[in-house]
Formats: sequence, structure tokens, C-alpha cells
Amino acid sequence: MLQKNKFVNNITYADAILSATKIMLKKNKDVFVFGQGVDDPKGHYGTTLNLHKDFGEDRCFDTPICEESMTGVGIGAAIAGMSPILVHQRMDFLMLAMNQIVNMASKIHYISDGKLCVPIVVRACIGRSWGQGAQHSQSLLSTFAHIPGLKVIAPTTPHDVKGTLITAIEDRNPVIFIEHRMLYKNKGLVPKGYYKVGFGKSRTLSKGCDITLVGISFTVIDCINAKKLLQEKSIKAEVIDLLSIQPLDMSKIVSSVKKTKKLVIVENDWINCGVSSEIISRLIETYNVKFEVKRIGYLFTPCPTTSALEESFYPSPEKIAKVSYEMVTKKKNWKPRKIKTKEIEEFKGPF
Amino acid sequence: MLQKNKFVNNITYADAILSATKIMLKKNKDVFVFGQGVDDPKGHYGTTLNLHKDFGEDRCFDTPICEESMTGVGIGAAIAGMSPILVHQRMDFLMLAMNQIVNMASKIHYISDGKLCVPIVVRACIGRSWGQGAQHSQSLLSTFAHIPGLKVIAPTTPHDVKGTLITAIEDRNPVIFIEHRMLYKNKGLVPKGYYKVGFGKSRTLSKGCDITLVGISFTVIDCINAKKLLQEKSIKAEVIDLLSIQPLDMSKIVSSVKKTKKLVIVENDWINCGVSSEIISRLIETYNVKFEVKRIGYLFTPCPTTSALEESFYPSPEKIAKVSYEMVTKKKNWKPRKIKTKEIEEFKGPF
Amino acid sequence: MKIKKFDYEKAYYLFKKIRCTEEKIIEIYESNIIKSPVHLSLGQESIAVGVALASEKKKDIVFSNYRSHAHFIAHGGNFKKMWAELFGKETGLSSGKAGSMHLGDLGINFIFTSAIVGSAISQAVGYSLALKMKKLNSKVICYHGEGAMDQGTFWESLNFSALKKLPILFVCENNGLAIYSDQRKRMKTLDICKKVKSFGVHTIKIKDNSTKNIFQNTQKALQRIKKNGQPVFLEISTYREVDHVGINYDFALGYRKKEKQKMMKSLNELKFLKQNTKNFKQIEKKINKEISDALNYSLKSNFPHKKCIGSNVTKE
Amino acid sequence: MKIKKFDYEKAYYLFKKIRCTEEKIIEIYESNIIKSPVHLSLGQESIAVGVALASEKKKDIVFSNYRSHAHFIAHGGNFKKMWAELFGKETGLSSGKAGSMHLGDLGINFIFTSAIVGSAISQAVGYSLALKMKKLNSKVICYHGEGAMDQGTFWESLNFSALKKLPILFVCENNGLAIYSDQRKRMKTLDICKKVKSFGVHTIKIKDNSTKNIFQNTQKALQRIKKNGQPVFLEISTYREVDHVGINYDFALGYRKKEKQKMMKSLNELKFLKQNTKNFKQIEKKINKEISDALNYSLKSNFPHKKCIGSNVTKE
Ligand SMILES: Cc1ncc(C[n+]2csc(CCOP(=O)(O)OP(=O)(O)O)c2C)c(N)n1
Ligand SMILES: Cc1ncc(C[n+]2csc(CCOP(=O)(O)OP(=O)(O)O)c2C)c(N)n1
Ligand SMILES: [Mg+2]
Ligand SMILES: [Mg+2]
Repeated sequence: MLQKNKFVNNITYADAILSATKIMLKKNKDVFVFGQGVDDPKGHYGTTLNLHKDFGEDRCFDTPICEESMTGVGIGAAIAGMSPILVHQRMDFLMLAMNQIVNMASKIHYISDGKLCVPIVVRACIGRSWGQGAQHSQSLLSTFAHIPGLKVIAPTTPHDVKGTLITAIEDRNPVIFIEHRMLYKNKGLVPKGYYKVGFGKSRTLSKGCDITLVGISFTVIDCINAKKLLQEKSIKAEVIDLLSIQPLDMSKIVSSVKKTKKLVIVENDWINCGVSSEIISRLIETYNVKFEVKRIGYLFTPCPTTSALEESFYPSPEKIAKVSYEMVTKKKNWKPRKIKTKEIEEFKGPF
Repeated sequence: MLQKNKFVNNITYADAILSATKIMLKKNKDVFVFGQGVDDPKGHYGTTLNLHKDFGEDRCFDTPICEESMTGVGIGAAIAGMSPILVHQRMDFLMLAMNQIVNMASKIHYISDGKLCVPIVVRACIGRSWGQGAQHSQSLLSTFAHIPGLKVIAPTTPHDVKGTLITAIEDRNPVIFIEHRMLYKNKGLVPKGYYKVGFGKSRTLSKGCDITLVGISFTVIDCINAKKLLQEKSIKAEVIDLLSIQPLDMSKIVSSVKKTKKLVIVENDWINCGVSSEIISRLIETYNVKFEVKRIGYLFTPCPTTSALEESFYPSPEKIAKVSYEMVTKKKNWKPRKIKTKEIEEFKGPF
Repeated sequence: MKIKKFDYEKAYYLFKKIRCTEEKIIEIYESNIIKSPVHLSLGQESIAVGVALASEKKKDIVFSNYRSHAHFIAHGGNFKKMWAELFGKETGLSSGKAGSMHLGDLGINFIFTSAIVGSAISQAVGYSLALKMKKLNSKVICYHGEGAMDQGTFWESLNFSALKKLPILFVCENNGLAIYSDQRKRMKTLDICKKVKSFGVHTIKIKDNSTKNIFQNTQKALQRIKKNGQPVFLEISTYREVDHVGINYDFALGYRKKEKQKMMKSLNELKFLKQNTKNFKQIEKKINKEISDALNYSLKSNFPHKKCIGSNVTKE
Repeated sequence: MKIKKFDYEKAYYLFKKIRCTEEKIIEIYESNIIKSPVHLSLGQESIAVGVALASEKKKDIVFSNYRSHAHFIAHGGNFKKMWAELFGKETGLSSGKAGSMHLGDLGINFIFTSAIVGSAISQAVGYSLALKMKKLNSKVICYHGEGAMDQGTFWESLNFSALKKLPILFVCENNGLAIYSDQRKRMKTLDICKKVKSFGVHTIKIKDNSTKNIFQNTQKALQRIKKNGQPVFLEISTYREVDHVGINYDFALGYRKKEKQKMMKSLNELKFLKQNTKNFKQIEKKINKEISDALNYSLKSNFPHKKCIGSNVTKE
């Protein structure tokens, strides 16, 4: 385990992103950061704060509001040997850049049979709660995982967000780098210097023998909270942070499920044709494991704005705990207490 | 079964689409057709041929090449009470319209709490073979199925394409209507007049007791051909045409799999986070069925242009038959003969 | 279309009502009762008021965006339901499903707005296509920021509206900012009208803040649209007083200077309208009552029932 | 950049080579050996030749689209590998993975092309941004059809190139057609240069088919770019002789009339270049040999091995 010392800081997820970016801007002159508002006084939740001052306006710059072409600009620069990092304020805005991501970035290496490559990092932030509504809350992870040629990563901890971002920037492929607004303020121990967290590996956050909980991005927090609830019923949950969506790491899930025989996957997204269904299918098709499984995710509706309905829309520690309890005990006699998710409760906007 | 008579024609898939469109243009003055080249001399493989002459240039018109805005125009017209049919020459081009489809069309009914609705039909054609290459061959069915508020349908037979298109046009929701270039010339019995084939129902095309084959769009043809191969080994396959991707009909698959205990799902798409994984997950999660399953789909690469590699990219009757044989017999001792898929063999371009 | 005279009293009423509404939002926002981002129109009121007074109420169709409080009020949207919507209540315009970013009221043909920059513009054009097809004698009014013109869809939509000769008025509210990004950081050429003209659309540029001037030019534009059935583009310079989102002044952020003269423009215009309104006292009373009624109504209303979340995903 | 003189001989060689290549494709297409759509450049050769001769080979970067045979040949791409690519062979530019719609050759900085209309334009701009950042003293040449200007991304990209002062030459090959769709059916205003100018980019319009004229104007444009580091837009009127895709004349379809004068333009230009080329016989011989060598090479080459399908999906 990491300990706080002169090489290790206790910093926020946002600062971890900023730190990774600074290290890479220093290390490699081909790296640059661009996107709407990256050089503004808020610096995308602090993740790009003052980079334009520290590294010059050529290496961190604002753009017009035109996601399709700015993605194309990034791809073109990447083809030319640069390492662009393109920042989007919301995942939803990527829908305007799907042509560049799906039809172009993911295919250029293949079409050129390896002669060109597209080392672009597309950072996208998932919005949630406090009235984000239908158009500022989407996640769409599986949409990207569906496309060959892309890598998709969704780190949850400050440690992993820094390490995977460095890996993403050094990776020579287009990487969809998925952040979550509600994680930016979370703190954790993070080495100060350069280090990489590899793609294609999920992370077991805590051990348990009764049931396996797999979370993705923010739902990892939900799983951790659900584990606490389940402890009250003496149920020991193992929590896995999926972390890498594409490539997908089945090994930790397989060995955990072999042990627990029970699996709950908590999507940070709609379930239909999601990553959870891919995990289940691989377990069934390829691995000789007998297990019970439930998927939890966004309700299959657009996200409502009013807080009165938001709660029903999202997975929660209680929902996860309840489903898990019923799978483990085969009983329906427990209603978990409502646990406060501090990230959600403390958020007061405005954006 | 349908019989050819004065009410029933033996016509192509393309003509069936044309027929449905004409019936609806006559029946409802709010229906109109637009899209690149719909009024040109080829009329999108004949599916819109001469509609502009028969119904006037206001009701069937060409557009500039700007998929995002033309989709928006369709949505705006739909909000205003029209029933637009927007035609895309290739599914891939929809990537340019994802913002309108995912962020707008699918959510407007919900955001307005039912006050607005968006009765647009987005027709999209999947390309295949003869050098379509990476950017003219994508299917991306599951991408749309992932989004609440959309309906997604992929008919395979002339009968169903006409019936579902009429249903789609009368449906008050955005419908992604997926066609396949290699189906346009296929013939089948089609009632001349108005009729509907409902959404949310798959179709059992032929009965069998040893294994269940589920196809989607063109892979239904592959499944039918695989069934023929399997007959040579006295294996009786049941073939289900999924037809409706969203809503998804589990009933026929469940009862078939209860009977056969063996399931092969043939995606007309990449497998990762695809519809097949959704079907498998629902079977495991919700239905008490014990079964073996394999998924077959596009290889997880962009589609190569050369015909030498195309074959490895796509599912084929042989691949399906081989996998099925091995599941049924537990033996690996059969290499099915190569069967000619006439749709693919006979195609000579140029587009 | 009858030629209307500028009605100072109505203008004062609407302008003041918008301003008071925004101020009330500011007043109560910290209490966290409006749990949702708000994009205030403070400083930009004269556009909404001038355009709305010139338009044909209940006949013209209005498209706006996430910054729509002013438009909504000026065009006469249901005020109580708007407030209830901000509060996330079941009596709101959309039972709380929409919130501030997606206001809509079909009673005045105010189309539920989008929070994706530029994404409603093509829909506005599509709606005007439908009006033409249905031979309905009305027009679409499409508000958008200058930032939305960064998006290619603006130019695609503009071209299509001209190509098909559609009855639509584009109203560009040019506050020179997209969040904290100055127009000059995003556009090479700032002469927006010149660009629009080159696409074949008639343009009118209004540089001052006069509600009357905006009213008159809008009326001219709408008449032109009625007459020759072709789009017109209106660019109106304006000033955003507070932060892009939320309720605070944002000068401390340092990205723009507080320009006292610009800050006063809207208040001066309000003062001017007031000077020309005889019974402004009554009007102010009326507004106060409307606001307190709406607040009470909204406070008393229930939140939507849980099961409401699943309704209206698709239309049966 | 040295000022070059127009070299008739080189021009004749390239022009004739493009023409003979396209004719050879037509000759063998029915045999189904090229199992892939081809978009021929017949009629449009002078653009590729004029622009390529003016550009700095191996230094400038070239972006094109699915209709790229002429550009590829004119800029000096590997001819054998191009043919092998059309045949889907492992010796092709991309081992057959690309085909006619995605030709590329990094030996001459010819970027593998895209078949999605307009989608490479922003990438070309991005490449020129990288050139500027890396302080490399070269430029990007970006060919596109007038149809690509229907796409909003063109205007977004154009604005960005001007905003950031990027070294890029846009070459609009205006054949007035997008498949069978006339420009007038898609654009309200046909004065493309006026639109581009309003976005702040210098424009040059060339109405005739003269290779020399195109060469000279391109040279002027490239010099200007070198000097002030800002984008230039070239619009060149041209004529597509055959069908959009495939090898046939498409006049029988009835959507356009066969205009004999236009049909002859390119051949007349070829004749003119020939008249100014002394040893045209030798050149023709050379071309014939190049073509038959390339054909032999391609025919003898193997198809890629099955397992090759899985390589280069991602870079290790
Ligand atoms: C497609 C998209 N990109 C980015 C954003 C984030 N965003 C919200 S408002 C805004 C600025 C828009 O500026 P403008 O159109 O001038 O309108 P204003 O806010 O000034 O009224 C941006 C960039 C968004 N909502 N949608
Ligand atoms: C985004 C997209 N929409 C539609 C098409 C179909 N398409 C292929 S070429 C073409 C016409 C393009 O015209 P233009 O840009 O003028 O080039 P030209 O073919 O005349 O050289 C169209 C519409 C496509 N490939 N991509
Ligand atoms: Mg603005
Ligand atoms: Mg053209």
C-alpha cells in the first residue's frame, strides 16, 4: 500500500489529472492540450488550470465550439506526430464527434496497414446529479467499447487517473479517457512523479468471499458504499473497479466469481447492450464458471432533471446492497438504510 | 403461409420498401421522403425510385451533404406534425448525425413529458463486400439499441420490410430502420396493400430441435444457409430472425432455447457490447434456462477492403454450421463445404 | 400582418418581469431549492422583449436554448409552471423532467429547449419547412448565441433555409462570449452578417440595446419573411451581466473586465421604458404578485411521484 | 521556395499517365479483378497536375478523398503499389486493406484518404497546425469536392485555419456534382469564394481548365502561404466525364446532358500539352511500360494471408 511521504501526496482526482498532464507536457514537447475552456479561469474543474500560463498558449488553448472538426484537428495533428489531449466538458458532446472517432480515428491505423497512427487522448467528463438532465449526464461507455481500434478507460481513484492518463498519452492509439464530475474532488494517495498504470487491467479494491461487485467509474464508489452496508449483515463483498473498458480484463472477475459464485455488475450507464452484458457473455461463453448474476445501471429512460426523480434513475449503494443481500441469502427481508453518498450530497452546482 | 395471388406479389426487398413508402405517401399527406439522392435516377437501389415524379418534389427531395442538420430538419418537421423519412446511403454516415439522434430525437418526448413527439424514420443501409472497406460497411445496431427513446428494427424478408416500414412510419417515435444492401434484390411474397408487421416481435423462420440460430439482418440469410449445411449432418436447427432490436423480443428465443439448450447468435456487427450479449445476459439474469451459447460476428477489426480478407471478416454459413455442429455433437470432426451465398457472389458493384 | 406600434407599457411589463424573475432566482438560489444549473439572461432582456412584442403570439413558433428564461417570459409562457419546473415539481412544464435548461410551453408554441449548443437550429429550420409544406401562414423565430455559429450545423441549416426559402427568423444574441471564451478567440472574422449574407440570407444588424429598435427591426424582418417567404437573420449586440451559469458576477475570475457602462445598459433601458410607462407602479405590483403567486404555487406543489420517471420515454 | 517554370513535358507525362491509368481501369474493370468501387478522375486531371507540379514534392503534405487516383499519380505516389492496392494484393500500399477509396503513400506525404465526405478536411487543418507547432517549413494541400462544402465541418475547419493562421491550401475541385446532385440543388449561393472570403481566407478562382494556369495560381498561393503563413483557398471549375462511381458514362441516366464541349475540355488540354512536348512518343512509351509493369507486378503478387486481417488494428 502507498503511504503519504515526500514522494506521495494526498491530492484530488482533478489534481492528479493536472499532475499527469504537467509531467507529460514537460517530458514530451509534442504533447498539447486543447478544448473548450481549457485555458479559462476554472480550467475544467482544475484539471487544466493555468497550463496555458505554465506551458504557453500554443500548448494549451481554447477552441471554437465545433466538436467534429476539433476532433479532426486533433487526429490530423496526431497523424503528424503530435500527442494531442482533447478535453470535452461532457461526454454527451462527443456525439458531435462520432464521425471523427468512429469512422476516422479508430480506423486510420488499420486502413494504412500500420503506417499512420493516431495517438490522441479524448478526455470526456460524465455529468451527474443536481439537474444535469438528459443531455449532460450520459456515459455511453459501451458505444466506444463496441468499436475496434479504440481504447476506453474509466479510472475511479486519483492514483489510477494519474497513472492511466500518462499511459493514455504515451499510447499510440486513440484513447477515450472517461472521467466523472463527481470524482474530481475525491482525494487519494498519488505518487508525485511519473508512473504508469497499464491498460487492460481491472483493480480489486477490496477483498470478500460472498459476492463480487464490479463497478465502473462512479459506480465503484457506490459499490464501496454498498460493501459497507452489506457488512452490517455480515456479508463480505469483493469490490472490483473495472477501470479498463477496452481492452477488458476478465481475469480478476473470473477468479472472484469462481470464489463467490455471485456477481453484481453496476453499470455507470444504461444496461442495454452495455459492458456488463459483455462481461456476462464472456463468462458464459469462455469460462467454465457457474454463477448467478444481476446487472444494475441507469434506468432505461433519459435522465430526468428534478432531484425527486434522479434518485430512481441512478444505481445506489442501497440498491446494490439489497440485490446482493437477496442473492446471497435468498431472502427479501432487508431494506438497507439510506447511506449518504458525499459526492452527490455535497454538490451544489452550478455546473 | 402466403401464396402468390392477385393480392400477393413476388417482389424484391427494394420494391417492398418502395411499395410501403408509396402506400404511406398516399395515405398520409404528412409523410415525406428526403435524403441524398432519393430523387436521382437510381432512387437509392430503387427504394425511392420516381417518388418525386409521382408525389411531387416537395414530398421527395434531395438534400445537401450534411447529415447532422438534415436529421435536425427531419426532427423539427416531425415535431411540427410531419412524418419524415430520412434516407442514408450507408449506416456509417449516421455517425455524423449522432448528436441529433442520441441527444435530441431520443429525448424530446421525455424532456417535454409527452407533449412533443418525434415521428421520424431514419432509414440506413448497411454496406457489405466487394470492397466497401472500413467506412462503408458498419452496422452499429447496438449503438442505437443502447439509447432509451429509440426504436431499432432490422427486417430481413421482403414481407417484413414492407410491414415494418409501414409500422415505422405510423409509429410516433424515432425509428432507426436498418436495411442491408445485399438484401435489396432478394424476392419474396408480399401483400400488395397496406399491412403492418409489429415491432417487438422476432420471427421464427424455420423449426428445428437441436440448436437455435438467431440471425440479425443479413446474417439471417447466413443462418438459413447454415441450417442447410447442418441438415447434411442430420442436425435440425431452428432459425430465428431477430427482426426487432429495440424493443427486443425474448419470448421466441427463450422457448426455442428451452427446447434446444443450444444457442448460436450471429451478429451482423461487431460482438463486443452487442445485441447478442444483451440476449445472453437476459437469458441468464431473468429466465431459468440452462444452455450453451456461442456468439459469431464481425471480426474485431475494421473491415478490410480486399476480398481476400473480407471472407475472414464476416460470419458465414460454414462458420455457423461448424460451431453449431461442435456444440451439438461435441466433436470437431467436420469441415462444412463452402456454400455460395448468392447475394455476395453475384454482386458486381459499383456501389 | 398588421403593423404594430411599440407599446412601452407592455415592454416595461415584460422587461421588468424578466428582471425581477432573475433577481428572485438569485435571491433564493443559495437555499438550494432550485437544484439545477441556471443560465441567466440579465443584460439581454431587451432582445427577448423587442422580438416577442413584434411576433405573432400563439402563431409564431419559438426555438431557444438553455438560456431561455427571458424568451419564455417575453413570449408569454406559463409563468407558474415555469417556476414549478425550476423547482422540479410535478406541476411544472414537464413535471420537473426538464428544468431550467429545457423550458417549453406549447400553449405559446415555445418548443422545449436543448442544452447542446447549436442543436436546435436545424430543428427550427425543419419546423419552418413543415409550416411551408402545410401552407400554414406562420413563421419560426430561432434564438441562438453567437457561439452556436461556431458549429457547422449553423451554416448547414442557414444554407438549407435559404435554399428551400423557409419562413424563419434567426435571432443571434451576440454577447461576445461562450462561457468565458471571447468571440475573438473563436472566430477569425467578426462580421457575422457578412458571412450570413454570403450564404444568401438577408441580414439586419442592431448594435444598440433599444427595445424599440429591436422591436421595429424584428417587425420589419417578420414582414419581409411573410412577404417573400425567405429567411432573415438578425444580429443583436448584447451584454451578459453575470456568470455563464449560476448567479454570480464573474469579474473576479479576471477573464473580463467589469465595464460599468455595459453593466448599466440594460438597467438604463429599463429606466427608459419606465419613464414612458404611466402606470408603472401598478405594473410592478402586478409583477410582484405574479412572482409571489408562482413561488407559492411551486412551493406547495408536490414533487413528481417516483413512478413518473418511467413515463413518456416512448409514445404509445 | 524557388519560382518554378511550368514544365510542359512533366505536365504531359503526368496528365497522360493519369488518363491512361483510368482508361486501363475501365478496360479491365468488367473482369471483376478490381473488386471494389472506383471513383475516376477523368476530366479533372489538370487540377491534380497543375497543383502537384507547383507543390514541393516530399515536403508538402497531401490530403485527398476517395477520388484520388489523379492526385496520387500527379504527386508521384508509388505507382506499382497503387495498382497492387486496387487489386487487393499484399504488395499494395496497405496490403489490400485500403483499396481505391483509401490510397496513401507516406513516401510522398500522401495521407491515406477517407471515403466520408468532408471528414479529412479538419484533419488536414490539424496536420498544418502540427507543422506550425513543430516549426516545419512546409504546407498542407487539401483537395476536396464542392460537395464537401455542404458539410458544416468545412466551415468549422476553414475558420480554425484562419484563426490559427495555418499553412494550408484548400483546393476545391468544383465539378458541380455530388454523385447525381447538382450544386444548385444543394447550395443557395454558388459564389463559393465569396463565402470563403467572408470567413477570412484568401481565395483564388480558376474557371478554365488550363494546367498552366492552375500551376501558376497554385504556385502563387503556396508562396503566399509560405510568406504570411495563412491559408489560401483555390476554387477550380472542372468536369466529371464519367459516372460518380464505376466506369460508365452516365448520360443515359438522364440527370445531366452530355455537353460535348465540356467532354472535350480535358482531352483538348491533353492535346495542347502534347503539342508543347517534344518527345511525347518516348513519354507515352514510358507510361505504357509503367502501366504494364505495374499490372504484371500486381497480378503476380499474392493476396494477403488470412492472418493479416488481424494486424494493425491497434499499435503496440
Ligand atoms: C455541443 C456543445 N458543446 C459545448 C457545450 C458547453 N457550452 C454550454 S453553453 C456554451 C456557450 C455557448 O455560447 P453562445 O452560443 O454564444 O450562447 P450564450 O451562452 O452566450 O448565450 C458552451 C460552450 C454545449 N452545451 N454543447
Ligand atoms: C458523410 C457522407 N455522406 C454521403 C456520402 C456519399 N457520397 C460519396 S461521394 C459524394 C459526393 C461528394 O461530392 P463532392 O464533394 O463534390 O466530390 P466529387 O465526388 O464530386 O469529387 C457523396 C454524397 C459519403 N461518402 N459521406
Ligand atoms: Mg454568446
Ligand atoms: Mg463535386
